[in-house]
Amino acid sequence: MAHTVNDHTHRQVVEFLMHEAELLDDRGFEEWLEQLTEDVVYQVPIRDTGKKNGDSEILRDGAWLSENWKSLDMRIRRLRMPGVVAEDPPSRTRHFVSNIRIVAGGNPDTVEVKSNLLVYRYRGESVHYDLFSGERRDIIRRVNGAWKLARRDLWLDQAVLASQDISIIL
Amino acid sequence: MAHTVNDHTHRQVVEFLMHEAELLDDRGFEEWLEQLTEDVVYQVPIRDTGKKNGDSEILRDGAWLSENWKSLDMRIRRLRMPGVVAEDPPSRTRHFVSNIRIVAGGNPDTVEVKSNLLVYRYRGESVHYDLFSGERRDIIRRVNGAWKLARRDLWLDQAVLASQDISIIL
Amino acid sequence: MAHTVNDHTHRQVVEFLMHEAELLDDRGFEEWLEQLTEDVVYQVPIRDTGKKNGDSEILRDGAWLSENWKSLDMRIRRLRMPGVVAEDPPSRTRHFVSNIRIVAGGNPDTVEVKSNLLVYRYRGESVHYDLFSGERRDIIRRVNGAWKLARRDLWLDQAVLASQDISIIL
Amino acid sequence: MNKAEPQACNLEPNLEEIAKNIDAGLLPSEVFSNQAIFELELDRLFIRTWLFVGHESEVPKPGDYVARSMASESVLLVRGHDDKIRVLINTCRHRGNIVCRSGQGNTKNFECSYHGWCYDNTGALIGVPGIEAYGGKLSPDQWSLIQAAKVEHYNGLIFATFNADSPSLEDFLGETKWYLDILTKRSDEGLQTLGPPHRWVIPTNWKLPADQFVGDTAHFPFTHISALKLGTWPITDGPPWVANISLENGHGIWIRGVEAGHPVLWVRGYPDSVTASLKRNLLPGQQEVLNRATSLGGNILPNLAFMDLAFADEPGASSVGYLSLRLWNPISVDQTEIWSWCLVEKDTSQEFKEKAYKAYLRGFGPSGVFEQDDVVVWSGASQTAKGPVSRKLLQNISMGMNNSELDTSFPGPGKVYTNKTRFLESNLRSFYRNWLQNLIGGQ
Amino acid sequence: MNKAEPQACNLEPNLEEIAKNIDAGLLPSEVFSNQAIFELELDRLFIRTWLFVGHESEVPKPGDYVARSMASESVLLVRGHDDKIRVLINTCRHRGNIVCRSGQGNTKNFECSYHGWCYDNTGALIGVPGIEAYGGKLSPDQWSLIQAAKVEHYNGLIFATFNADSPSLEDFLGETKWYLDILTKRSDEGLQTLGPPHRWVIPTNWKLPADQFVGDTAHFPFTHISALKLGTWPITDGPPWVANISLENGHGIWIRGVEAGHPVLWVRGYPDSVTASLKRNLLPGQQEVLNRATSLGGNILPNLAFMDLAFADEPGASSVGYLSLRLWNPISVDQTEIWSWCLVEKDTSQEFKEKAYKAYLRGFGPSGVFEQDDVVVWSGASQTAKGPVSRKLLQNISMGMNNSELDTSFPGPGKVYTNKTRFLESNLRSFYRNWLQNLIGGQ
Amino acid sequence: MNKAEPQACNLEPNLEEIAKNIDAGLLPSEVFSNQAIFELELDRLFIRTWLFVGHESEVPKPGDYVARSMASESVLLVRGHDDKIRVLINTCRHRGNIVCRSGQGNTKNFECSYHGWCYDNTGALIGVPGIEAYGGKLSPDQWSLIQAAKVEHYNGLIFATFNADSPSLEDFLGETKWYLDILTKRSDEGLQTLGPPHRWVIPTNWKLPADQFVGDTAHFPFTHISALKLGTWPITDGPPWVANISLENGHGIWIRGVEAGHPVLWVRGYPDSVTASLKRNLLPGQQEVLNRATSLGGNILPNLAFMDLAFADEPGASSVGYLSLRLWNPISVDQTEIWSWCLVEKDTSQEFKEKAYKAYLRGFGPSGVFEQDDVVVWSGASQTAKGPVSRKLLQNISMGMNNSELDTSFPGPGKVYTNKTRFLESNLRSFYRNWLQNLIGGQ
Ligand code: FES
Ligand code: FES
Ligand code: FES
Ligand SMILES: [Fe+3]
Ligand SMILES: [Fe+3]
Ligand SMILES: [Fe+3]
Repeated sequence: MAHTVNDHTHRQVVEFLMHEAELLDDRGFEEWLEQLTEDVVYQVPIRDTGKKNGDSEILRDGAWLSENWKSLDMRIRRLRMPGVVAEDPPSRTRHFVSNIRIVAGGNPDTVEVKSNLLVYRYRGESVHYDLFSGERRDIIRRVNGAWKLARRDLWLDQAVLASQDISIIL
Repeated sequence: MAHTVNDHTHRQVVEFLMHEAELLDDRGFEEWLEQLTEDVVYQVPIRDTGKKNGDSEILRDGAWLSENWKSLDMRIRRLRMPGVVAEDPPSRTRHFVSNIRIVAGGNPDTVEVKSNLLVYRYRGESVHYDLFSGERRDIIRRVNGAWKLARRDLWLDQAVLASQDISIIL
Repeated sequence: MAHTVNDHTHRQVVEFLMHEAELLDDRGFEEWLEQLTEDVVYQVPIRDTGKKNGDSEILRDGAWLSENWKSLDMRIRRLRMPGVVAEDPPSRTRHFVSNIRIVAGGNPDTVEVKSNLLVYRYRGESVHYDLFSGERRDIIRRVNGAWKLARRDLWLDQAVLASQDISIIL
Repeated sequence: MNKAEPQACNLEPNLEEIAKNIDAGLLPSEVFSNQAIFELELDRLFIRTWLFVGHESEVPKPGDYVARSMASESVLLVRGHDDKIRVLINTCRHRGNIVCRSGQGNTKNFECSYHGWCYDNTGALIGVPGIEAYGGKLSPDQWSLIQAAKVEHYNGLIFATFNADSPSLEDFLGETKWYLDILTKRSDEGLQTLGPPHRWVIPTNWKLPADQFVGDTAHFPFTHISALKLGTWPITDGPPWVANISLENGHGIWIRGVEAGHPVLWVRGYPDSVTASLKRNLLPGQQEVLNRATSLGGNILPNLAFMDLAFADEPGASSVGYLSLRLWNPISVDQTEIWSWCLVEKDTSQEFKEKAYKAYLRGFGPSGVFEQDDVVVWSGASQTAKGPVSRKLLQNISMGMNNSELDTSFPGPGKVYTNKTRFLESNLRSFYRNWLQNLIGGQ
Repeated sequence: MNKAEPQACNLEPNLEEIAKNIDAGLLPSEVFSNQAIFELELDRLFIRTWLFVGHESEVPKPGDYVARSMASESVLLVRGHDDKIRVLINTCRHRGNIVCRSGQGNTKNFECSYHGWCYDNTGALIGVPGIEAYGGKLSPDQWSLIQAAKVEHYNGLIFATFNADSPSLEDFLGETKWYLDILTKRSDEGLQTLGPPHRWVIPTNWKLPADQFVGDTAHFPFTHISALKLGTWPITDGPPWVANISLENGHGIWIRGVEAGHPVLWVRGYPDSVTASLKRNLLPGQQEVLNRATSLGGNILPNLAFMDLAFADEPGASSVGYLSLRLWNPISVDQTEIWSWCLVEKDTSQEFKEKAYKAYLRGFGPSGVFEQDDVVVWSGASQTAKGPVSRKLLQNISMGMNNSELDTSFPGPGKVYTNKTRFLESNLRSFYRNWLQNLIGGQ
Repeated sequence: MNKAEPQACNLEPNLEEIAKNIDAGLLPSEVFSNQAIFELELDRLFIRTWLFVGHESEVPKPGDYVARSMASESVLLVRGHDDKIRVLINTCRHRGNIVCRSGQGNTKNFECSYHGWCYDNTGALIGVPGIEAYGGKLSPDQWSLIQAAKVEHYNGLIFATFNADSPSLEDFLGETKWYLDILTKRSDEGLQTLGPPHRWVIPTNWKLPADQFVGDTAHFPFTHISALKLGTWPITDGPPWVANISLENGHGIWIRGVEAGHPVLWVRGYPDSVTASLKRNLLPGQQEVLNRATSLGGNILPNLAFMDLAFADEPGASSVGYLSLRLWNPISVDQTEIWSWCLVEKDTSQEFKEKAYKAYLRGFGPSGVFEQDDVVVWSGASQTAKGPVSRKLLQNISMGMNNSELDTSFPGPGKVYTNKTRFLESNLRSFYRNWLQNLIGGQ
């Protein structure tokens, strides 16, 4: 329970996460991309239902998403194209980020931070919505004075996806 | 990402939002009303499903709620009356406020703050519950040393309301 | 709205709650148990649907859970046993803790803290999930320099449980 | 989520027996929960009769469209490039994809996202990628979007029907036109909608809200006891007077107001231009109605309800007159989507409009203090109708059956029921009789 | 949310064939998933027979009421101003609104929120606003709340039925009364409920929990293997003895305990007053049962299950005796709402009561370590019964059919099946035979 | 949550009329929304024919198992201790509990958590606690887990059927084998799955994705217009060529590629070992297909779809060849669970495999930029098919019916339809004709 980072850094990290989530919900995708390092790794692993008690999942070599800067850029460019069937009209998303835990600060310019993520996604004109729940394990790095997301592992809590797709950025 | 308000004000604003949400969930409506400025503006706009990519909504001249102090007071007085069919027995609500972002502090006595809101509402004796998701864009003003809510715009994420009514205060 | 605890304690309390929730979601149950005082009281009261307006619940002499250290230890030992039908494969939980309000700090070693809790629980291989919503009213005590949970009252918002059981720790 | 509620029942309905009961002022509860009756309603009533789809002011310019639902068939209300208003079924003729997923907009063409078939804003199929692949056997004019068989409007209220053999809209409305004139012809400039319609889904069979709007004035002081105390309902002089006016084809109008001779038009706070134009545009009898009704509502069987009233936006403030329209979209036997509009005369001031919109929102929108209470009673009745015992019970709709007079001095058409107690259900009986006639006649 | 699960099947059930299978110790899986069977159960079993609704101690004073559900018909269990207990259907006779939305309370009257009809706490219609509007044709006594045809109690356990032609409650319970006496007459002061009932909804057909409670002692060491290791189950001496006691009308009792001569009453930790009163109030044979049963459970067809047992609140702590009641409320073919109560003798100490309530909560409440495991197996079996192949399979309920003795030396009534293996399903066969008789007989 | 959508319709389907329409290139929308048709599909098609269940490489070692679903019947694909692969229904023969709740693993035995019946990994019942209680009348060999009647594999693709009278898998696949060889025999070492299958549930009738995979090449440039612009689709020379190859038993293959003589094998980026082995293992005609197809897909009626293609993991990166398999698991008339696998040749490099997996994920996994768009059109068409008017419409599947040639010079079996426009629906007609034959023939 020791303070691993000072209050100033702590607040900066929290504000970084809030800002980044806001950009996604406001559809400021290009600016969101600027919050990532060029060598960013973005993974959403599959968690399978194992038998052994104590093992709530077996992470095999699969993923829901396995992205880098180029592939995220590709997805975002697509979101701006006319005729992007999956997102026209676009989803409305709300990223609820809570339980922020800054877990390491060995290098003053690199911070490991975990958070819980609940995403509400609404689309079209029904009364249906999707919820995505999981834990984010991020690495945030200071690049030229600005914090950037260098790595994100999102552990979704579902084994079978309760959504018709992942056409949004989680 | 600059600190737009100092830590002290930051904490005060957060505590204001927490307190205000607690009053709603504890049904302390009259005390909640005291947290508002007399000229409070409280809006819940309608977001419609537009065709154009990049436009996740077209905000036309409609609203789910468009309130001022008097109309909120009217609603609250009603909630206390016997025979208020919609809220007898009363809903239980839980306001989950997260992603607090203090966006401006030009005037030291006025703060703009955004937050994400998830409201869980349970009523009666079924297993059904409602979820409301959206973003709050608040203006908080210091009046005689106490912070008060001067304006709230709640951007709900739904186009068709997934609830039989809005009989609670969101 | 006075600051009832200093920033340092405030942050410690928040981090305590985050850490404790993380232990539950990571299935670090034994370590979680170490976060409790030996005389811990853990209650989840039943809220019933009363007629009187203004009374959103009548808390009678019932509970969903009424636990002490020994009974929690018993539950946790069971979760580790082979053949624990209810949790094999285990649930995946996500504790979303928000709206943290530190309500009293008379005794510097005892803090009362309220928070809102949303628990997402996923199990097996369906697309179904459970949500539990409620308010926690905790008492946290400093024991030999470390904060421990001395009492928790979780006010669930449901009258009829919208889940087939409570086999997890909320 | 699971619902700890009983399910809909599936008994084979005995329509003749229901008819006899209605004649006796009794209504079997199962009409609100029987799945077979719900399916009959879709097949024999909704897709054969006129359904309300929107207001002219929602599609003012060529190319304007709004997405609507006709008995849960998704349709587009479009003003074509020829300035003609059509209702197009939002289903691609090729493989059935949804043609347009936007709630509203302005467009020349609708292009299907599956294989690119392209329809213009009159529904005509104007582009088929790879049309040569059909070897000349595909006539685009046979594969245009399906249109409602007829689309007609009455003073701006647009209705459509899938039934080419239906009577004209004017014949369908019949006597009701006289009353609709009162609501729609007050101004030379006509009405305009304020904002987009509100949409929400409530757990009730569609007939419970419909029968309340057709004539249930009796619930007002009970369901709305708290809302009535808030000081937004205008206070008028004059002896109270309430009527149920049963009209042709199951339609009905109710009036809450005063006896003749105590004019209440002032509560509507109209600007001079409207006060002047309504004198020109309305018959003396119609003006009398406006002068007697603080509120006037009704239901046009099946899916359009309306309420025209004077209401204040805040306690103690002055009241303004507005028209609220309601569309009942049956989703399932126990789910109904509501679409709700607020309309005012175009030539009122911006301030009047804002006041009217707030009065509507706070009173009868989905967050309105009156509306909230109604949903609870509708959903309550819809839920009990599923109970294994309750679904076999007969409800009582005989109020006023043996104690009401026909007010023959009333200037408007229809059977004008009134009585001293002001408790009436005359219109409900007429509504259900006609509703059943549709179900039986459609056999 | 979508469920990645198959749907209920709709095959027309062949009841005669099911009967033959049951006689052969076989049970078609589709009894747990066939929609037509579920509807027959409601019509021919649930609304014709006695259903448990609550315990006398829940409505101690005139005007007290609790909301209950009889086969998903919402009812009110009320003690009227005349001190008589009634069961009123919670459906307004006027237009079907829910009369009372509160879970419990004390009231003189129930006033409907739709049009103000007012019923007193005996269900009598005592107020109809605007009754003059009926012209004298509305007789309030014909429009009172519908009551259950009969409400009777046995030692405080209240049952009701919608069937006026049903046998008396005493006849319905028959042989089971002898065993219920053991649970309900131990104290001169009777039982009291601790807290309100727990309510939760589980994804299972109602018969799976019911058939487990009627006699499935065999699952105990497997489903509950982990819970049994926790040290809360009392340890007794004496050779283990297990029985299935099949009783009239499909009811059944099981006992897990010891052979005669090794008294285990002490595990219940009763105060002296109870130890003394049970000697006075129970027959010697009934006392013998208490002295042999560490736990005793059963099911009264269809909706009441019970378990009377000694259990510790913490590992290693001393055990206390309590009675747990379960009500199965069928919501749909694959959803059941459970209502669960904990009862103890009134004249136990506060400490005993608290200990008993915690023992109940931690063992058999919705968070109980035994209960949790049962829900998993019930929902598992309910889910496989929907599979397109599995729903045509026959389950095996022949355990003990060809190897069990009737224990004729046992002091209680009924067919007392026991065997050396202590594996028995005798009561399940009797339960299903009787269940089917209701479905066939009701034709 | 409520869904503001119409419900499935229940009209009695007229199969003969549907047959006539299909022959005329017309398809009634109700085949996607009619509940009775869905139930026929389960009974007459899915549980009588061969269903895909997985790939050999998923259960490499004795005791390995994965949980699967055959038409929403939960099954286990197990390699027994005898190294034989079986498909066991995951339903305990005793009382129907789910035997194994794990998604995959390795085990000697499956022990039921209800009463401890124990089955070995061949499904044999090897332990019944208290078996003496059956008095010798329970033969364990009659109460083993139910197995699929037949389990066969074709080059590692494992299929199973519940129908003992079905033709052999080889006969069922028929002409399709020639094409499957191309996908499965390129390497001497065979294919391997990368990661576990993706599973997600989409709101569509299962036939909409199936018919797209069987031959709907026409949607590509429209539905996927944005994804095609991203620079991940390989660019090749040569005149474009598209074919629909209709095969026995309703199966079908489509090819998007180039005319003969412009080899495109290089786009798959195979290592030398694969390039060499495919020359040895494939017939010249099969090699020609690989050299002409940048992508090749198909559907094996009913539940297996596949797509074999070259795709880049990033814009502008080099492309790699992989095989994607899709299993359609019908949950309800309007819900389908998708299972999706990515496979590559075992003897490709780790880097190749990672590239292939990313290419799959970003293109055709549940988050893939192509996949996302398809779900929207499938769910759109499934939703309109419920509309009270739309469900009575005829869709048009006549594309190419009157303008396509049989390419008799093509080296592979089946009817190879092609035309200059490259717009074809030949396979859809063959798919639906065969689908209907199953429904009719099964009567
Ligand atoms: S479905 Fe619209 S173009 Fe094919
Ligand atoms: S429904 Fe109860 S008074 Fe009318
Ligand atoms: S259900 Fe499997 S052992 Fe009884
Ligand atoms: Fe009303
Ligand atoms: Fe059990
Ligand atoms: Fe596609």
